Amino acid sequence: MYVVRPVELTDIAALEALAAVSMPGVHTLPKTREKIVAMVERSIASFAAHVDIPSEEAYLLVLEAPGEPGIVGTAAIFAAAGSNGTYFSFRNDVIQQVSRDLNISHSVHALTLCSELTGYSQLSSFYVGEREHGTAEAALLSRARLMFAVLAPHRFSDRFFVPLAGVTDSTGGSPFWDALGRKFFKMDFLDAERVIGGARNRTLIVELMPHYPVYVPLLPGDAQAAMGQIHPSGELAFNLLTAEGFEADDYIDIFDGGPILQAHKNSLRTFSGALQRRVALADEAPDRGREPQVRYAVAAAAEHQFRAVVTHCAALESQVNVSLSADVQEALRVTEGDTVICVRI
Amino acid sequence: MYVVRPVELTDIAALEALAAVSMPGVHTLPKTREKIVAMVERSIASFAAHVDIPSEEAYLLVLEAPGEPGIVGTAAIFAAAGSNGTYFSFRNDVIQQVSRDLNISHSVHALTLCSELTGYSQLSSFYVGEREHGTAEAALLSRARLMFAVLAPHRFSDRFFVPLAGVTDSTGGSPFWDALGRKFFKMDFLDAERVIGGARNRTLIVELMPHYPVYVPLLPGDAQAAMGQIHPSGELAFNLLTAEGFEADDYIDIFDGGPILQAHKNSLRTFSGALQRRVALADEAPDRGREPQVRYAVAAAAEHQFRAVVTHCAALESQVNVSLSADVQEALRVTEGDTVICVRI
Amino acid sequence: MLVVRAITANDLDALYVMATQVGSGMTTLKPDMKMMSDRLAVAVASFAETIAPEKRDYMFVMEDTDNGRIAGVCAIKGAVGLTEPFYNYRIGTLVHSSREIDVFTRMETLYLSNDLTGSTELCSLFLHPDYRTGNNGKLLSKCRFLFIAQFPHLFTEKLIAEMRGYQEESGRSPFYEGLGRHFFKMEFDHVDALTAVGKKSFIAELMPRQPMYVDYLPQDAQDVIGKVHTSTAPARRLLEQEGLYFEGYVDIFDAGPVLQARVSELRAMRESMLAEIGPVMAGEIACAPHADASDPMLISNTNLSDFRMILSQTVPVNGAIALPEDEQKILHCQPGDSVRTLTLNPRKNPHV
Amino acid sequence: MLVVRAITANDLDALYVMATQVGSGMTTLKPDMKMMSDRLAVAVASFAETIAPEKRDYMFVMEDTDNGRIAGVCAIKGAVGLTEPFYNYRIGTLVHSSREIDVFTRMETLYLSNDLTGSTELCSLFLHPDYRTGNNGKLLSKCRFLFIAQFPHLFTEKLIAEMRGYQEESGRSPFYEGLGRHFFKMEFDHVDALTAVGKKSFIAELMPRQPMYVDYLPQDAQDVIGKVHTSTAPARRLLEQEGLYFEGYVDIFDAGPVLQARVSELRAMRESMLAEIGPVMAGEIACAPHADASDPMLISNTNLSDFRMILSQTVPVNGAIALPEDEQKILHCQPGDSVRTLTLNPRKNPHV
Repeated sequence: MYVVRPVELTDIAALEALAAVSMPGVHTLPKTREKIVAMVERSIASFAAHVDIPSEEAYLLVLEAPGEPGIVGTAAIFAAAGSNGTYFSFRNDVIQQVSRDLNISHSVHALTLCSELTGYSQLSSFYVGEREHGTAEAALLSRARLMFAVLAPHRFSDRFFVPLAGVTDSTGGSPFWDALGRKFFKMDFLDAERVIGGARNRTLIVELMPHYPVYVPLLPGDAQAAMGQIHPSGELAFNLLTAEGFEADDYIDIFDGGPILQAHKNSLRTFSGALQRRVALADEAPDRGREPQVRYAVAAAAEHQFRAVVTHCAALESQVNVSLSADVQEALRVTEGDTVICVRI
Repeated sequence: MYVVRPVELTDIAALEALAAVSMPGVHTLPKTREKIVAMVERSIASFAAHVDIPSEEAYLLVLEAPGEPGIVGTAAIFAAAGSNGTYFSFRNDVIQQVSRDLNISHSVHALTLCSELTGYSQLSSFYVGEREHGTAEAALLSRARLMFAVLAPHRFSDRFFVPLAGVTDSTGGSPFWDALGRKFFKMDFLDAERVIGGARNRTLIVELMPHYPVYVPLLPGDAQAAMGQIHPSGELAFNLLTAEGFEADDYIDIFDGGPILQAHKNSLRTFSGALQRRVALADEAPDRGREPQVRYAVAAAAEHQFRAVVTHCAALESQVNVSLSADVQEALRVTEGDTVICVRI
Repeated sequence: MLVVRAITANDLDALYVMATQVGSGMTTLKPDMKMMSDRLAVAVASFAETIAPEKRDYMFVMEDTDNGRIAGVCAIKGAVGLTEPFYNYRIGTLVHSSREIDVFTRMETLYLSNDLTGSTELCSLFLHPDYRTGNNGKLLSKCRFLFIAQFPHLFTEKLIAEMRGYQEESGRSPFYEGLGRHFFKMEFDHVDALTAVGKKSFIAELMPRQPMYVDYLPQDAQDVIGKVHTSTAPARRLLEQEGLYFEGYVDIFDAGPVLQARVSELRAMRESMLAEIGPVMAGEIACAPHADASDPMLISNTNLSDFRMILSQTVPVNGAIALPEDEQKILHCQPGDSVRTLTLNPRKNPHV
Repeated sequence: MLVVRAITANDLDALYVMATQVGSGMTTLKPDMKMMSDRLAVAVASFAETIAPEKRDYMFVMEDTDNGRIAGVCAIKGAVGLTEPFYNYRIGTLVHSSREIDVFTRMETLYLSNDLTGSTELCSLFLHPDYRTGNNGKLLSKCRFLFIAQFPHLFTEKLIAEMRGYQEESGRSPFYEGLGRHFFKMEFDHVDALTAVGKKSFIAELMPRQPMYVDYLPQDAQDVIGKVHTSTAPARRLLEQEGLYFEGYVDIFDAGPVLQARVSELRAMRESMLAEIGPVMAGEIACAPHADASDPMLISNTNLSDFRMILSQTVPVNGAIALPEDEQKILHCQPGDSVRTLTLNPRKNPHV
């Protein structure tokens, strides 16, 4: 059975192996052993921490495949974006232009450098192996972050966002960058990302990026076309997140114009649909008759021992218990009478 | 039984009587017979219209008290704000100010003239008599507009907003106006409202109001204090709307700084909680035993014959029918087998 | 002989005939009898000083005294932008610099502004094609500086002149196509016509308000910022000789430059001199400046309501000028009267 | 006698001693031996022309030849803002007008700008209190204009001078309290000290970027925009005599004015003249301008690396100047050499 769980020190080698795989668009997964170790240690400390106000915590979850060593996926969530600074993005403003005298009415888009996403919780570093693409387990991995937030709301903001990598050409160039950031940074896209370390909270951003809105009609066609477009590698994440309730269109990345999905937790299906249930032992009989089976993501409701799996059971809306098989219970490290949270997946 | 229904030509005299009552803060209800007639006719035409895209329709609902002639309340909804122009408001932006070198981090609010609410559906003209204040019927009147939108979503935007009158002093002056609008309009608050006819979509707004963000710390204390504050007459509406799911804080009125509540329909309880049920005849016996009674707003699900009342019945979540007494059915002009929509109130 | 003089009510018909020659590109001189007679009435009231200085519009005509023909026209508006907003783009500089990564970027920026509100404006210059020879163009353009030097109290400290912006031969304005069209969604000529008749609220409604980096514009739009229409280049040079400079303001539609000056710094203010009509003492002739004999003088009377100016070869010496009788007559002057004098062309800079 | 001359490496100690006298309010002349010797090295390289013109910093000292004391200092920076952004507020005008309801509102606006990037700057003027008499202050301030007139090719066309802004007697800056404090959240002196040492990234981080209407500020902050510190008023007047004007740029912290000029329009550029040291022909004395006997001349040599300047009562006549021998000596000149001359005070405007 696939299990999602917090990263552990023993995963470092497996993460290094993953990092060796080319992952275009996943800028936030560290590539060097030193940085991987730092990220794992930070995650372990974050899970262990007692949090009053979300701050610099970063939680990294991994996906284990059944009967396999190593890990097949990663997904992270940062408690508060831009911690120790400001998270910059472009807000996609719409300006209504109306002249009654001239009978003109149209709207103009303008991109405004803004810091509104600062303090939101940020999902990032989502990656699953090719074999798991499109499976319920990929959905579980993405969602598990939000299930953890349901369990431990004090560790997170009420609002969440997810930047997805934007489109680049075959040489790693970005048409959006060429039309905007390059004019101020005077360097290539990849060089700029390298200089800034993928961050969006640095002083040099406020020093270099434009402070006045950029009127979109003035951008070249290819840059306009790239606005809000995802890198092909991000399609899976995009689909999972929009199905979850995240909205695109309001913000884009300041460097490559990639979409930034965002939502209030009340709009997210994991939050609105999470049910707390008591664990009961499932009948081992494979066929339970007329009761139709529904697929659920189930997570142990233990803040300091988070684990999640996918399983099938009867619809839970009008139940007080959830019946979990012995192996599911073992995977979650729960027993009868413990509490779990369940979300249809 | 109190009934909410669309305004009719025969209500004109009653509306004139209402208009004679001082209603501070309800700028949008016309005061002269000529304008009242125009508003009633516009509403009747709007209910009768076949709408593809929400446009200039304005729907006026009235509240009838049981066994009384005349009306005791009004509530309107405009299909698309700023129709034939742009609806202007101030967006309340928050700018994160961070200097790592100097270890400074604080946020500054700035008000930006914006047209984002253009095309949203706008609730307005909410008024109920003193006797009905705080009753379920007042809530019904406010909510009936959204129930109509649930029934006829093509007539409305996916987003709604409600401007509420801001604070004024005993002479009708507005501290917010004095700090901002007065500098550009060079006239008193009441004169400006008179000149502009309470509208927020006029060319002269874009000609006169500031185009650059107003940094809130630069405003005098009394103007800052007035931002987002409601006129005491608006408290009832404010409480009903925030309970409904509307959010304040994002926008304020450009003239008096009063709050503009807004929400996506998915966040509104009327939309998320509306249940379509078939009408069944209720048992006349007053005591139905252990089944607890719940209060519902119920509206006839007929786009061209909208009526709504408050009634009690068993919780409807797991029912297919709703049992309505004969007089409720009569008030709604429905019979057994018709469809109604019901929202807990 | 040509005399430039204050316009009079009698000049209306001649002015109208001339306006029919002007063609497009000059929005302030259209053959419209109503507009023209309204403007003439203001001009007459201006010279008569019966309206406030900021409302005045001093129009001058160049008359051929040989045949009474009107050969040209030009004007000075007391103040612009006091009834309708007067818009320009101002070109500013913003520096984006990060010491941390050693990047220093200097960017030009366009700011929508009404900074020139209240300025005195030179405008409406037109010389009939038959008279486009010799010094006639200079005489017509520069007469205004002598007028200002004689009556500086009538004007604000800031003097401006809007120059027609660059257009391709086809009439296409690269700046408008690169910027304005995105917001106005109409042809350049249409926009131009609307502003000519004072309809400007559409600018407030449609023009983007936020400062804009020039670098966002297409290269051909960037290239013509502050560049004049080919036909306007000579007029620009004349104004620059008199002390007007391009200080970074351009037209919001075609990016044509606005030239500007402080009135007190005009060449005419510094170099023009009064001289009394009469004989020059023999002893002083030796000290006369070494004027180039071919460089004529602008000479005007000092009478506001009947202002008249000519070109003359006579040079003033230590406050006296031996002006020929026929020139005195054309200026409506006589011996003992003061005239104001200024070399037509700037003298070489003496400082080196 | 007092001579103003190019600074030399030997002046470091004297300069340091003087800097201890300066006190607060002048951020560019602090008694810091490291900063000062770095700056002196740049100045020496500037006069030696071993660094690029835009990096140069020409420092001048005023020396009392009677006792060898250094009595004052001043400087010209080749170009500002090319390594760290140079910020100002520019005051613009926006008109809000609605014909429909007949409202016309003219508002002043503050724009955060780096427009003056690259300008040549006059700065670091300090005169020792013992020497604050007679024409000494004028000599020290105006020596820079004669230097610019002699070597205009070394400078950009735009010349600026930042003036200390208004403060109350208590040291409170009404402009800073009304604006900057809301964003910087620290004392004025602290902000001032940070910028003095070139730490400017906090401005980009904390300063509001959007144009601001002056009317939003408290009245006492509005009132001091462009107003100089009481102690700076005389210095301002001297610069204005030479052709610098307040053109709407002010300091972002205290709203002190920036005076500016086109180099080509400076009085020194228009009126200064070269003259050859030698006897004046008797016949030409009659034609000499009617100079006021009490109005002295600024006279400098024409040698960049050993620039020296004095005040003299000798007047040049038609390109020759009969300079006394002791003055020649102080200027390191001899008969046949050229000197540059300029009246210390502007002549009355000749035009009326």
